[in-house]
Amino acid sequence: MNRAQIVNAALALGLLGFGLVAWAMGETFLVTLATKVAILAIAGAGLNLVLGFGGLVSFGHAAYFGLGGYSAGILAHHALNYTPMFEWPFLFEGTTSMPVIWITAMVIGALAAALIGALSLRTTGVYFIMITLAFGQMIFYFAISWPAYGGEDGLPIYVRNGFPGLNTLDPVQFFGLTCAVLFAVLGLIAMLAHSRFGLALQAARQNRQRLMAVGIRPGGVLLVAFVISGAITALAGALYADLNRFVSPSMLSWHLSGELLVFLILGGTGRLFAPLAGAGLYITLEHLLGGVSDHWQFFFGLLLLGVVLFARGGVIGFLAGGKRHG
Amino acid sequence: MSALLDVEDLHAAYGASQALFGVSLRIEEGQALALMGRNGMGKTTTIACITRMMAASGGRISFAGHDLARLPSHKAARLGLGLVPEGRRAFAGLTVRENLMAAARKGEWTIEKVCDLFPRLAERARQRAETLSGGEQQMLVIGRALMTNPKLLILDEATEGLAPVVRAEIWAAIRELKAQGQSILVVDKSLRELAAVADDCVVLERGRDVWHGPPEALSGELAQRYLGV
Amino acid sequence: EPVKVGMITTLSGGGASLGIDTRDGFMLAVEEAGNPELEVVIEDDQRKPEVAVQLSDELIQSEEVDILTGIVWSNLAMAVVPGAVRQGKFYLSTNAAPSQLAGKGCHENYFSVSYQNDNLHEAAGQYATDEGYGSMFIMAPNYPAGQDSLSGFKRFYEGEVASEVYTQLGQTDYAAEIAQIRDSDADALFFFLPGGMGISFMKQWAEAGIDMPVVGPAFSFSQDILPAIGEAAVGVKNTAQWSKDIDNEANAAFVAAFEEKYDRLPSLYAAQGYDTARLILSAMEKAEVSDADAFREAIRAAEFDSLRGKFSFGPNQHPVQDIYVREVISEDGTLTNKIAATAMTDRGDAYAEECKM
Amino acid sequence: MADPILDIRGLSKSFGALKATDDVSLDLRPGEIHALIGPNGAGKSTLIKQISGEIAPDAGEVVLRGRSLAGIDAAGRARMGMARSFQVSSVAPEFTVLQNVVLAAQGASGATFRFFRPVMRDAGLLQTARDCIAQAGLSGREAVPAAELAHGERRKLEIAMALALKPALFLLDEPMAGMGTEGATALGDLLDALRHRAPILLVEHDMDAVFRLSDRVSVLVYGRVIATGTPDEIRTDREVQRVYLGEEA
Amino acid sequence: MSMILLIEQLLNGLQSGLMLFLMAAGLTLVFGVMGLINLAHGSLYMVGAFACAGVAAATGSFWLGLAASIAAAAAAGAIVEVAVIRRLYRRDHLDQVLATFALILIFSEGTRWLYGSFPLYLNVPEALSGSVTLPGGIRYSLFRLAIIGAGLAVAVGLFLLIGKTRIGVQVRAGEADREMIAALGVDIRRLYTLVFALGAALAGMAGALVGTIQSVQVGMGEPVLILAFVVIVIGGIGSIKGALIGALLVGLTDTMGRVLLPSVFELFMETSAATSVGAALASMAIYILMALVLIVKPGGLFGARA
Ligand SMILES: Nc1ncnc2c1ncn2[C@@H]1O[C@H](COP(=O)(O)OP(=O)(O)OP(=O)(O)O)[C@@H](O)[C@H]1O
Ligand SMILES: Nc1ncnc2c1ncn2[C@@H]1O[C@H](COP(=O)(O)OP(=O)(O)OP(=O)(O)O)[C@@H](O)[C@H]1O
Ligand SMILES: [Mg+2]
Ligand SMILES: [Mg+2]
Repeated sequence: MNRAQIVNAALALGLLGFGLVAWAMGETFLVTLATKVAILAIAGAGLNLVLGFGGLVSFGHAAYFGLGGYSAGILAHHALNYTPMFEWPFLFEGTTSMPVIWITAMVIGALAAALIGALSLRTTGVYFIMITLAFGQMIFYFAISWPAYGGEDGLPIYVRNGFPGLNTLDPVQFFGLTCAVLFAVLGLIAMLAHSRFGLALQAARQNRQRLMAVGIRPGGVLLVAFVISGAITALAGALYADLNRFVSPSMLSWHLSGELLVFLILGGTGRLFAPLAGAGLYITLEHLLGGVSDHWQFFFGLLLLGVVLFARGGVIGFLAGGKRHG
Repeated sequence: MSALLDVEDLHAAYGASQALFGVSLRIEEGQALALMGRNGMGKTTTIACITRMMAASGGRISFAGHDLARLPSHKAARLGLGLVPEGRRAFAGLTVRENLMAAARKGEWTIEKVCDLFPRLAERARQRAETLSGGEQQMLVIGRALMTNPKLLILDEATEGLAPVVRAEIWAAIRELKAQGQSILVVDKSLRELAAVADDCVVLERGRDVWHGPPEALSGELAQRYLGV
Repeated sequence: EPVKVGMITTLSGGGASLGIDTRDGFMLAVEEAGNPELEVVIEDDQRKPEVAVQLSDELIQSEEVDILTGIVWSNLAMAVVPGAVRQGKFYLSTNAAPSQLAGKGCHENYFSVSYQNDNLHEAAGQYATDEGYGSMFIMAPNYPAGQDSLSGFKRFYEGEVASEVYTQLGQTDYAAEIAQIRDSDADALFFFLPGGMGISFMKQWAEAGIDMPVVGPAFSFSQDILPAIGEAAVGVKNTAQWSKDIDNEANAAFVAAFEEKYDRLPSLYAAQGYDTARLILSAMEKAEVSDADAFREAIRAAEFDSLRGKFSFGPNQHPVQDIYVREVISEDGTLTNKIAATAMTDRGDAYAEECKM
Repeated sequence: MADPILDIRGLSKSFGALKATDDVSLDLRPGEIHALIGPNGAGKSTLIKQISGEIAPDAGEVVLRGRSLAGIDAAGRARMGMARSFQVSSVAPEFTVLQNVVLAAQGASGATFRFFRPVMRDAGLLQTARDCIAQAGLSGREAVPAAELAHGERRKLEIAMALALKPALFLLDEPMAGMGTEGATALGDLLDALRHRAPILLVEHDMDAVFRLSDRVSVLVYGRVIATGTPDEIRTDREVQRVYLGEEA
Repeated sequence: MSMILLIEQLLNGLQSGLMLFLMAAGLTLVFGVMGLINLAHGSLYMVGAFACAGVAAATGSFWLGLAASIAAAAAAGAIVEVAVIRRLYRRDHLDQVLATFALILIFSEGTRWLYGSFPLYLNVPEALSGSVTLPGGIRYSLFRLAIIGAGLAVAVGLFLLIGKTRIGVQVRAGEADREMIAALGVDIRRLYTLVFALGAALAGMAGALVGTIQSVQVGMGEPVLILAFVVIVIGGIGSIKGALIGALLVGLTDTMGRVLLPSVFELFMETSAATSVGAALASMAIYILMALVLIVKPGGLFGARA
């Protein structure tokens, strides 16, 4: 095992260990916190696919996160309130089954990403950042002022959705489920990164002209990555809605897009485990500092600044050294 | 009298991989030195150290009586180093005129004079550098280096990619500059042209200077051995 | 047996002044009472719903609090309250009281100590009717609270709505709206623009120099932001269930103590925080919190000296109270409010009937 | 005479008032090296870009093996066998030499949307890539990231990538620039051997190489072809001497 | 709607566009010209507003406050550049995102520490209060006219500085190839510090001027940040003219959207719903505008670079 692999293993075991120890000690809230880290890491992993590997800085990933969240919220809302969602072409009353919700969320995330991606990929660089932001903001404002599902007040899910064979209301079982999803997603991304598709994707980040000249259209490669990324982030959104038992437009806000970016950069862009490292560090710091001072954000800012200035390549780059994509 | 440029036992590395293992060379005022060697032997690295674009890991560099070791690169440049870098590096988004303007420092070289040397540039004055043809860009960066009115002009493959007529013109210009007393450090692959301007040659091999001497002496078997000619 | 209260409120970011006043008012009452049985844990929600949810999880799961309180904003309340009350905790609202929680979504463990969100707007509508304004220009941001605001106003306004305008949430420039208002031939303006939006609007309104009466709910004229608006606010009528000059002993003592302790005048939010704490303390006198039914009864009885004078709960556990019209005045160089009229007496709310409890 | 593999008919391209190429016609026949020379800014690179599909011509067409390429983009043309090197080296800087060449081999194979098998364990691609690296004279440098290569080595990498495309023809824009005498000689030998695999359209300012290697030479001046002929004809052409060769010939 | 009102609203749109330009001007310099992604731009805007409010309250003079806002923001900018930003030019753009995000937290919370959480008072100075009557009987606030003037002056100044002076050329050269411009003898480090401080000063001035007619409170810079980015990107990065036109377009779209969309929907909807739907669409309007511009012209309207 090289150093990067050791760091990755430590991160994975750290998350699992933290959750399980907290559970054993009866610290239910810390289990919830670990679950939150895992979910945000999934969302970050989705972003990492396009950002870290494809070099596309999407500043609108909250859109997919929020769409995933609303998929869960709306499906559950109809199921819990016994109000049919639609009656044609067949009667559909919503659902509280996680697998169904996940698939729905991923399909919706993928569709949105396909549409937004196809339009956005005409641009590059900073223009890409801003056009993705624009689409994110459109959806955000739509959600705020659309009254059917609560508008800015959001939509509560009174009971967490269910997963066959598990009691999702038990924090540790939900935690385990989320971790399983996280590791599956990371495994998928690792596999993608090493595949033919991954090679082309990483080449698209470095030199699109060259990719064209060897007969591969960067547009198609990037769009497929964008769609997969949107689906993964939407899945995370669905889980997040279940964690909070609540969805609201704040899941769609640019702050969230920004936070996902921050997780990645903090963790080390383009590293497989960056989202986990970044989200873990961020949430931990936020949680610990929150208790120390009213002005904790000031110190939090200083700490983040310290990380950028002194830990090149993010936390993982700092710990594992070497180049990214090694 | 001390030399204009005096490099002694220069060492340098890219991260963990060392590129220079002790390079020494001297250029006297008004002289031209040719730095030679096969691909990847450390010519560009040596120049990067002299211009302080890269920190040397050992050795001494003095220029015009100043120790360059601690200077930031703009200060080194202001002492009179004018660089024509490898791979052109014209400022892409700027126009030809702006490229020249950015580098200007007081002295006899002005935009007009540069345009006299390269009339092409005058024609393209308002075109953005990134849309210039390769050769036009090359002229531009030579002109840009001249605009700094350097004591020592450093040319790293400055005739790469130029049409033979233009190349001949540039060599003529270099010879002319030399004749006017301009000191020059030049890297180029054309032995014949180098021989006509250089007073002295230094050959690098795997980051070491392995041969010093006048160009005439570098022929036949020696050239074959060091340069593969 | 000790009672543990978890307060989730906004202490950082935009809108922190409301949370700080809520906390300070609440803690003033706690300290005055000096009851060692009452323990308070305070957390900052940063005005983000998901942070609020996380904090409520923490307070319930780790701190094992009995009562939650303190949320300023409706959207955060919607994120926290349904889950908290279903886990058997009490939630006492110091401010936000969205209609969903007053009607179908009411719950035996949920109490609003402030008002129902529509109340102040309804009172403004009533006042406009009483004043005989024949036509009104009404304006609010385009989000649920804004939409509720305008429908609340219209519920009691009998004149004609000249124009109904929704602004953007977070909008800071109102030149276009002000031009529309000037162009309309309305008798008066009603607006609901909380926080910074209200400050911006009032300054620009004053600059425009339009001579038209202005009515609004207290939010844009509450003590925490009046200084920032400045003289522009003087004379504006605003509706509230509390005012610094409500004449009773408890209120006078509160205003004095608050000014003494924090060196500023209390706002509506401070008063609501204070009343909430006093309500909890009164219930603690009568019942153990571990006996949820008894404790709930004790709260419902609302036997405490409210700053509002009289106070009781309606069937959906929202207040039944008087709502006043206040006028902004300048008092020795300090801007503050003074009661000008009573808009509604013993007002409950429009959703109580939907509540099946 | 064999049918041309590449036939360029009347390509024109203007940038504003400037006619970068003006009604250029040439062809490339099996087994030949056709050199394209001309003063700086004559439009050579612009012509190459029109052939490779990076920029669309204002008029004219490019015909490959009898088939017009109108409407086919650069990637499509690359897959049809147009291998190209750039005037300014263009590689994926973070990839190693091997990864760069594997990428090219993968492009040639046409199968990019495979998500599961690790590409760097694909024996077929690796074999192709290693062969091409050896032919370009970069053996031993497989694991070096392209960003860390010296200038001349990066040119060799471009050649290796072009080889990996299993090309029908090569479009090489100043491949010898910055190569060094020895490198240029070696590359010349390589090109000499390659021409039988696929013909080469060679833009080059290195006249030694041009006259040594090419079967035909075309001279482009101000966007127009002013002369086409054998190296000897071109060398002695007065006009070409005046505008391009100078006294060197 | 009457003709005169429509004209007035068009004027309002232009006015709000120029106000936006003023807010975006500093960012045009730092982001558009130096190529630095500075999320803390809004914080510098806030610093300016707070400095102005603080000094104006202490001295009673708005003009001293305005001077203080420029000085404070420039100083904050210079410190930030030297302490933080300078180390990041060679790094990935994304490191700049993270660092300046951290700066937002530091500035916001630091300001709260100094000034507390309550909004501050800052009002139009005596000399500029009240309104003038324009031809056609439109009454217009004097202070807003002053803001328009300031916006235009800044636009012209920036245009000359960036396009016509050697310093401008050198800064742009530094953006293209920092190492190379240094090797030509330009002290690009100091130059960047100066330009960054200038950008900060412009942000600070905008904060003071715009804050005067809006509210001065912690967090006031955030919406400005996004809007400023929108403006610059629509216009095309690096182009002052583009930023100005982008700002005017955004201002007009936003204002006219707010004014007209509800009436458009009223044609086929009941009033209450129409105003709400219209307003919802209006709040998306500038983002729709940006997306459309970028889909048609992926490098912005006047963008030099893609
Ligand atoms: N950025 C870099 N990172 C790592 N190694 C480098 C880097 N640049 C150059 N090298 C290595 O340093 C050595 C010397 O390179 P240098 O560019 O100085 O050679 P050169 O003599 O100028 O060659 P050429 O004639 O090809 O320009 C080479 O082995 C090269 O691989
Ligand atoms: N995008 C563009 N916009 C404007 N002018 C351009 C553009 N691209 C190329 N040109 C101009 O077209 C002419 C031809 O350029 P081209 O690069 O084809 O020359 P070339 O023959 O390859 O020259 P060299 O041998 O120096 O590389 C040049 O004068 C160049 O400045
Ligand atoms: Mg070199
Ligand atoms: Mg060319």
